[in-house]
Amino acid sequence: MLQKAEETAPLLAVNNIEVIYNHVILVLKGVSLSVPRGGIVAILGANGAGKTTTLKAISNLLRAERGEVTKGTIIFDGAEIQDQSPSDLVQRGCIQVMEGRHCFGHLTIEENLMTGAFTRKDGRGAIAADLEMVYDYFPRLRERRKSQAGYTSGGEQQMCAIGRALMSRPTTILLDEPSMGLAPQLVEEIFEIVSNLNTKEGVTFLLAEQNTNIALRYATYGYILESGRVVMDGEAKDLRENEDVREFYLGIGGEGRKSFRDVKHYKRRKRWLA
Amino acid sequence: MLYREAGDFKTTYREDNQTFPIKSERYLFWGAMLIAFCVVPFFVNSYWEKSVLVPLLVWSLVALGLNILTGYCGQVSLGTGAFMAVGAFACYKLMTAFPGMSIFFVVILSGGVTALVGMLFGLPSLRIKGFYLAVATLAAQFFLIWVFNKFAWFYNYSASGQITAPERTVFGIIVTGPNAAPWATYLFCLTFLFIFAWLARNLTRGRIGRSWMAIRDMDIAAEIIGVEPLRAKLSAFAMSSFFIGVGGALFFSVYLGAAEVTEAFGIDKSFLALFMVIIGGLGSILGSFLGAAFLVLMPVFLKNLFVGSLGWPTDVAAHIQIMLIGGLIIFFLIVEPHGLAQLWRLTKEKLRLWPFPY
Amino acid sequence: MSPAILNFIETCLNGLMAGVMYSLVALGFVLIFKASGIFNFAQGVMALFAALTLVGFQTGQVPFSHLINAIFGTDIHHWGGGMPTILAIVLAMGVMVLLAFLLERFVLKYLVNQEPIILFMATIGLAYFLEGLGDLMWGADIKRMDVGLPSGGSFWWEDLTRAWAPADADYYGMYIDTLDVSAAIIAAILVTGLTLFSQYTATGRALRAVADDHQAALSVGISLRRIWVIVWSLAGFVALVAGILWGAKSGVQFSLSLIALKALPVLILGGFTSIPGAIVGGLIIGVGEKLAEAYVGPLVGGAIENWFAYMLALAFLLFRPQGLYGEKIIERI
Amino acid sequence: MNVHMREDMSLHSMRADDGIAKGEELLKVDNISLSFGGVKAITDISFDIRKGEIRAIIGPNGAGKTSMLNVINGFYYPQEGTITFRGKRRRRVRPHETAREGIARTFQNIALFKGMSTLDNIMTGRITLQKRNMFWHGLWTGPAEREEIEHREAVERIIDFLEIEHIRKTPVGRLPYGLQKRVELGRALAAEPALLLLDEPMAGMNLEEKEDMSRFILDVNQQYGTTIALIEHDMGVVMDLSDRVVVLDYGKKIGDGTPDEVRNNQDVIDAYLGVPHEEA
Amino acid sequence: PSLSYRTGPYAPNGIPFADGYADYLTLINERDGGVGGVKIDNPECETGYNTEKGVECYESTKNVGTGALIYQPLSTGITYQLIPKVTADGISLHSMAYGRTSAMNGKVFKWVFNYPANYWDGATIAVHHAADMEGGSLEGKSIALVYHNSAYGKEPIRTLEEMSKEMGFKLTLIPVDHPGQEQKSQWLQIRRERPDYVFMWGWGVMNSVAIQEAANIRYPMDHFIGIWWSGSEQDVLPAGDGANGYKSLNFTGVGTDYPVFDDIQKYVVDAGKAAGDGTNLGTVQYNRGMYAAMLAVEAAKKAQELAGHADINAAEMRDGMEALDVTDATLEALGMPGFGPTVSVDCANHGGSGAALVQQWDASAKTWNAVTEFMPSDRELVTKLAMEDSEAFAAENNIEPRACE
Ligand SMILES: Nc1ncnc2c1ncn2[C@@H]1O[C@H](COP(=O)(O)OP(=O)(O)OP(=O)(O)O)[C@@H](O)[C@H]1O
Ligand SMILES: Nc1ncnc2c1ncn2[C@@H]1O[C@H](COP(=O)(O)OP(=O)(O)OP(=O)(O)O)[C@@H](O)[C@H]1O
Ligand SMILES: [Mg+2]
Ligand SMILES: [Mg+2]
Repeated sequence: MLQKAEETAPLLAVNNIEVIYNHVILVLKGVSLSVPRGGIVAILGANGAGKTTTLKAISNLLRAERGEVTKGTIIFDGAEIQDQSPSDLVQRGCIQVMEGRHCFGHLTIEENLMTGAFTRKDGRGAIAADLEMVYDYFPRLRERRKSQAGYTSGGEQQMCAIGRALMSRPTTILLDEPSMGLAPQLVEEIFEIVSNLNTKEGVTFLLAEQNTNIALRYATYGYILESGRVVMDGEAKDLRENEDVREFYLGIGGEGRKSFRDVKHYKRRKRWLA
Repeated sequence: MLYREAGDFKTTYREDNQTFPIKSERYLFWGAMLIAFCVVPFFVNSYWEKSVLVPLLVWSLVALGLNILTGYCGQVSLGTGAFMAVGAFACYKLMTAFPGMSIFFVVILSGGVTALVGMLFGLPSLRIKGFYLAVATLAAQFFLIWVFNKFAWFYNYSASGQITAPERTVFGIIVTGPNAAPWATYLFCLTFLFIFAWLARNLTRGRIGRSWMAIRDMDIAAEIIGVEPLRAKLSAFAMSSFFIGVGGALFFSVYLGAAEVTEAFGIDKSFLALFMVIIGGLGSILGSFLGAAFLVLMPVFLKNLFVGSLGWPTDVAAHIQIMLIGGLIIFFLIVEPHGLAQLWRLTKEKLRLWPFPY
Repeated sequence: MSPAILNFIETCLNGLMAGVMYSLVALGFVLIFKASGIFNFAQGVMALFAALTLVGFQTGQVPFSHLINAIFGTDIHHWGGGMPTILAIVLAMGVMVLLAFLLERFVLKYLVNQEPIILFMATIGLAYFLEGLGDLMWGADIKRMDVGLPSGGSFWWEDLTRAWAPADADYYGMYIDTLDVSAAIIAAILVTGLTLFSQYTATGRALRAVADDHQAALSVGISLRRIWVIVWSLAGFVALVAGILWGAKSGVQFSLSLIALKALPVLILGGFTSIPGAIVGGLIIGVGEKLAEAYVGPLVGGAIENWFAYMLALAFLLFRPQGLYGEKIIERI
Repeated sequence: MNVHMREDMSLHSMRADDGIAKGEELLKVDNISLSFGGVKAITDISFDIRKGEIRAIIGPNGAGKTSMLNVINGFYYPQEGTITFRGKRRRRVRPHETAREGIARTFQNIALFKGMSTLDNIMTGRITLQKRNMFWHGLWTGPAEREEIEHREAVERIIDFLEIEHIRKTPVGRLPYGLQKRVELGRALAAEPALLLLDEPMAGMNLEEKEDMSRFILDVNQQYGTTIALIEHDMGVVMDLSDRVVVLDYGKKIGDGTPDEVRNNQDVIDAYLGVPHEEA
Repeated sequence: PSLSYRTGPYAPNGIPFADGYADYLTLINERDGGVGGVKIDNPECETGYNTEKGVECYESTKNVGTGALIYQPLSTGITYQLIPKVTADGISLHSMAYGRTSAMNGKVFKWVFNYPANYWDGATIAVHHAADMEGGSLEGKSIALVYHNSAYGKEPIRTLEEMSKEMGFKLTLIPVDHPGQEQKSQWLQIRRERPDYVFMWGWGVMNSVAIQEAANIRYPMDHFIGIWWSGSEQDVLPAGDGANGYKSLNFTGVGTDYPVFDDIQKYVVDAGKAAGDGTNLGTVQYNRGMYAAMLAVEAAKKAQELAGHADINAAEMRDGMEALDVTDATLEALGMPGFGPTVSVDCANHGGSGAALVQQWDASAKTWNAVTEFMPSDRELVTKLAMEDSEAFAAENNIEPRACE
C-alpha cells in the first residue's frame, strides 16, 4: 500500500521516530509516515495514541514540552529538519495549527491573525488581502475582530487559530484536530477550505483528526496510530472500506449506524497489536 | 535494582494514603529520623550547630511555610522576611513579658500571632494575583519592618533597637541564649521541624491541601467546583505565616540570639525563602528541605572549598561564589524546572526502569 | 503665592522628577515582561552591570584585573588612559547586547514554555551571576559616573520662583535638580520611542504574542531567539540609561542594583505590560511618596517613603488588579 | 475485567432528594440578557430544565451557549433576568455557592488542576461534601482520616465507573485530551450534583470514545436520576441522547423542543445544521 | 580573626579596612617576626555584612589553631550577635567605634571592647566642634541629624537630645530609609528649614547620595559633619567637586605621612604580600584598619607581658586588652606619631578616651585634611547614658556586673 506514496518523492517523510517526554516517558515507538506533495494525509487514532506528538515532532515544538526525538529522521522538502527552529520551518512553508487553539489571549482577533503573517515579506498589500480572505472564510471573525481572543468563544478561537495559520501562506499545513469544538456546518466548511486550498493552490495537508468520517472523506491517504505505533495505513478509500475501521472509527457495524443510546455497556476495545 | 516498588501492593485506602507508600522509603525515612534524633545530638559541636544544622532546620521550617502559600496555594509572597520578624518580635515580647512561660509555648504563640498578621496581609490576594500580588506583599515587608524599627515598644525601648534573647529553658534544659548547648538547640529546632513537617504533610494531603492546590492551578474553575477562594487563600496565608512565624521565632531566639530588624529580617530574607521553595520544588514538602539545604549548605561548602581548601583571597572567592550560586540556580532550572524534588522523583522513575533507559 | 503653596508645588515637582527616575528602571521591567511574560528580577543588577562596564571602559580599567592579579601575582589594573565617553557608551551597549545574546543561547532557550515563576527564578539566578561577575570584572569599590550631564540645583529656576513669593516672605525659591531634568527628557524620548516600537511594528505585536504563549508563538513562526535577543538588548539599553543617571546620582557600586526595589511599586501601579504606564506610575508614586514624606512623615517619625510607595500601589491595585494601564487579566472559562 | 455497576454502590447519597419529583421543573431561566461591553452574548432567553432529563443546548459558534452555563452557575451575572433553581429565585450568587447547592459542571477548554493527580482532581470535586476543619486535618489521625477514606471510597467508585483506574496517580497534565475530559466528568460527578452541566464533553474524541462517554452520561442520568444539561456539536450524540433541545443563535433562542422537532425546524437548519443532518 | 566584607552593598568600605588590618599584621610578622616571637595568624572570613554569615564565620574561625584571641567583627549587627557568644566562649571582641556603645562599661561587658571612641562620643564631639565654630555657644541654633533608619543610625539621638536640652540648640531628626538612594524629601526639608548644622549618621550609598544632595542644594559643606563611618574617600568621591569642604569625624590620622607606611611599603607591598593591590594605603578606611590592628598587637604585647609567656590564650589576651595603655610615646615608637588618640583601658572602662578629630575633604587634591586635634568627648554624659543602658542589659540578661577593683 505504501508504494504509491513512494513513487513521487514525498514532501514530508518521517522515518521511524521515537519520542520521549521528560527523559522517561516513551510515547512514540517508531512512527514512519510520508506525505506526498499536494496530498492530504490523515492521522487517525484513539486518545493518547500520539497524533499530537507526531505533529509536534515534525514542527519541532516538542522541546517546549520537554520532549525530544531520540531516534529516526524527519525530512521535509529534501532536508532533515530536526535541528531547525520552528520559525525556520514556517519560513519554509510548513506551519502547524495546534490542538487546543492556543490563541494569544491578550491580542485581538485581528492582531492574532496578523501574527500569522510575521514571517512574510511580501508587503502590506498582500497581507491585507489575505486578511480579507480569512474574514471571508470565517465571517464570524470579522464581527469579533476587535475583541481580545481570550474572551471569544471556543469555536471562534478555533477559527482564529486556523485563520492565523492561513495568514502565513504556507505550502504545508499540519492541522491538529481542526474540527474540535466547531459547529457541524463549520466543520464541513473547514474541510471545504482544506480541499479548496489543496486543489487550487496545491497546499499539502497533514491532519490529525478524531472525526474519522469526514477526515477520510477528504483525505487521500490515512495512517492509524495506536499507542505510539502505526498499525495500519492505506488509501483513504481503502480504509473506509476496511472492516475494523468501519466498526471502530466510523461506527458502522454490520447492521448500519447504531444510536448512541444503544451502544453496548462497557464494551472492551479491540486493539491492534503491532 | 536499587529501588523497587513491585510487590508492594496496598489493600486499603488507608495504606494507600500513607506518606511513604513504598516500604524501602519508609524504612529509609525512619532510619534517617533515628539518626537525626538519637545519633547526631551526640556529635554536634557548636560550628555544626550554628553554621549548618540550626540554620538548616530553621530555614527548612520557613521554606515549608512559604511552600504552603506559594507552592500549594500559588500565591507568590515576598513578605516572608517581615513575617519572620513578626514571629521574632512576638517571641521577644512574650519572652520578656512572661519570663516563666516555657519557650516551647512562646514559640508556638509567636506563630499564632504571625498567622493573624499574615491573614491581614493576605486579604488583598482576593483581588490581586500573580506577580502583582508578589510585589504587593512587599508592602507588608516594608511596612512591618518600619513598624518594628519605629516603635520602641517592640524592642522594649532598648537604646540600640536590638532585641536579645534571654536565656530560657525547656524541661530545665537551656535552649536559648549563649549558654545553650549545641545538642539542645539542635534538638529543639528538630522537634519543631518534625512536628511542623508532619502538620504540613497532613494539611496538604487532605481536603485543605486540595482546595489550596485547586486555587493554585486554576482559581476560576476551583471556585465553580465549590472551593471558596476567600477561605482557601486566607487559610493558606494563615498557615504559611504560622510556620514562618515559628521559624522567625526560632531564627531569633535560638539561632541568632540577637537581632536588629532591618538587618536580620530584610527583604533579602524574603527572596532567600522564595529561592528555596522554587529551587527545591514548588508544592513539595521534600522540596522545601532540599531547597533549604541547597541554599544554606552550598555557600558554606563553596566557601570552605575556595578559601579553606584552595586558599583563594576571600573577595575573589566570594565573587566567584556568588556567580556560582547564580549559575547553579540557572543550571538546576534548566535541568529540571520543577525543582530538586522533581529531579528526585524522576531519578526514582529512572531507577524503577533501570537498567532500561525508558 | 505664599511659601506654603510654593513649597507644596516644589514637593510635587520634585516628586515628579523622582518618579521619572523610578520609571527609567521600571521601563526595563516592562519591556521584558511585555515581550516574554518574564518578570526580570535582574533588571537592577543589569543597570549596575551596565554602569560598571561603562565606567570601566571610560577610565580604562582592565577587566578581571583582580582575578588576574590573584592568579598570576601580577599587578595590573589600568591599561593606561581612558576613552571618550561616547565610545565607552557604545562599547558598554555592545556588552549588553552580547549579554542578551549569551543569555538567549545558554539560558532562555532551555526555558521555553515554562511557568512564569520558573522564569522569574532564572532571572534571580542571573542577578546573582551578574552581581558576582560585575564585581569580579571591575572591582567592588565605588566609582564615579561622569558622562557630562549637568547636575545640581538650577539657579535660574530658583531665582525665577523666588520672585513668586511675597518679597518679605522667608523663601528661597524652588529647587530642581538639573540631572533630574535631563532624566525627564531622556525618559520622555525613551518612552515615546518604545511605545511606537511596540505598538506599531510587527515585532511589537510579536512581542506581545510571545508573552501570551511561547509555544503558539513558535508555531506561527515567530523566532523566539530573535525576539529575546532584541528585547533583552533593549532592556540592556534601558538599564544602561538608568545606570548612567542613577550612577551620576549615587555613584556606581553594588547598591545601584537595589534601585529595582524603588521601581517595583511603579511597575505594579502602572501595570506590568504598559510602557506609558511605567511613566504614569512613576509620576504618581513619586509625587505620592514625596508628599507623604513631607506632610505625613513628620507626624509618624519619617522614613515612610519606602512602604508608602508600596501601600499606594497596593491601594490602586485593589481597584484595578492589573494596574492602571496593564492588560486586563483574562478570566474566562 | 468487566466492571458492573452494582445497584447498591450508589454514587449518589444525597442532593437528588429535594422534594422535586422527576419531570418537574428543576431549573428555570427567565428572560436572561447578558452583554459584554458592546457584545450581546445572550438576549432575553428563557427555558427550563426538568428534573431527570437530559437537556441539550446547541447552536453555532459564539451563540452564547457557554455563556449560558456560566450564568447558570454564577460565574457571569446577567444584566437582566432571573434564575430559579429548586424553587429558589436568585440573581447574584458566587459560583462556589451554586456548587454547594448542587450544580456541577465540566468545561469546554479543559479546566483540570494540572498539578494534581487524577485521584486528587476527583477528590477535589467532593470538597463541598467534606466537613472537617483545618484542626482535624492537621491532626489527620482520627476524624479527618476517616472522612478522607470515606470519600476516597466514593471517588474510587467513580474511578471504577469511568474506567480510569490505571491513571489514578498520574498527574493530569500528562494525560491525552480524551482522558482529561473523562477525568473532568469524574470530578463533576464526585460532587453528587443535582444538576450536571456538560460543556462539549465529546469534543476531540473519536467515535469509540464518544460511545463510551454517551454510556457514562446515560448511566448517570438513568441510574441516579441526575439531571443533565449538555452542550455538544456532534448532532448524532445530541439527537440520540437528549430528551429536549434548546437552540441558540446569536444569543437568541431559535428553537426548543424534542430532538425531532428541532431537527426539522427550518430556522435551526438555516442557522446551524446547514444541510439536514445526515445519518452517518 | 577579622570578619571582613568585600562583597555586598558595603564592600567599598570593607575592602580597604580589611586590607589595612591585614597589612599591619603582615608587617608585624615580616618585620618583627610576630608579637614577642609569635607569628600572628589572621584568618579572614567574608561576611558580606550579613549577620548569619558573620555567625558562620565566628563559629568556623573560633577554634582555628590554638583558638581565636580576638574578633574584629566589623558590623554592628554582627557585634550584637557575638556579644553573648564571646561572653560565653571567653573570647574578646573589639568593635572599634561601632557596635554596642554601652559595651564601654567593662563591668557588664567583660569581653567586649569598643575603644577608642563610640558613637555617643562622636555625637558630643560633633556638637562641640559646631559650638567651636560658632564661637562657643549653640544657643538658638539648629542642628539636623540625617541618619540611617536603623539601630546604628539611631544611636546618637539620645545623646543629641540630652545635649540639645543642655546647650539650647534645636534638634531635627531626619531618617533615611535603607539603602538611601533617594533622599530628595530629606534634603528639600533641610533646604527649607536651613538648619545651621547637619550631622550625618550614614552608611553605604546613603553617604554619597547625601553629600551629593547637600552639594546640590548648596548647603555650606563645612557645616555638614558626618560620623567616622560617613567620612571615607568612597563617600565623597562620587559627589566630585561638590563635596569640597565636607567634614567628618575620624579617630585616626589621614594620609601616608607616617614613618610606619615606609615599612609597610617595604615589607608588605613591595614584597608582594599586601592584602589589596597596594593603592589603598593612606585612605581613611585603610588607616582605620591599621589602627585597629595596631591596638590588637599592642594588647597582645601587653598580654604577653602580664602572662609572662608569649603563647597567650584568649583569657590572657583579654587581660592584655583591659590593661592596654597606648600613649603618645607608644605611637611615636611605632612610627605613627599622633596617628590616633591615646587609649587607656581599665576594668570598668572599655571605651578608651573617646577622642576624635575632625577632618575636612579637599576635593581638588582628593585628600582629607585634619582640621582639629583629637578632641575629647563629653565623657560625663556618655558614661551616664552608657551606664543606664548597660545596666538595663544586665538586668534583662541576669548579668551580675563585675566589681572592678
Ligand atoms: N508533556 C507531556 N509529558 C508527558 N507525557 C505526555 C506529554 N504530552 C503527551 N504525553 C503523553 O503522550 C501520549 C500521546 O499524547 P498525544 O497528545 O500525542 O496523543 P493524541 O493522539 O494527540 O491524543 P488526543 O486525541 O487526545 O489529542 C499520551 O499518552 C500522553 O500521556
Ligand atoms: N467575558 C466575555 N467578554 C467578552 N465577550 C465574551 C465573554 N464571554 C463570551 N463572550 C462573547 O459572547 C459570545 C458567546 O460566547 P460563548 O462562549 O457563550 O459561545 P458558545 O456558544 O459557547 O460558542 P462555541 O460553540 O464556539 O463555544 C461570543 O461571541 C464571545 O466572544
Ligand atoms: Mg492530540
Ligand atoms: Mg462554548
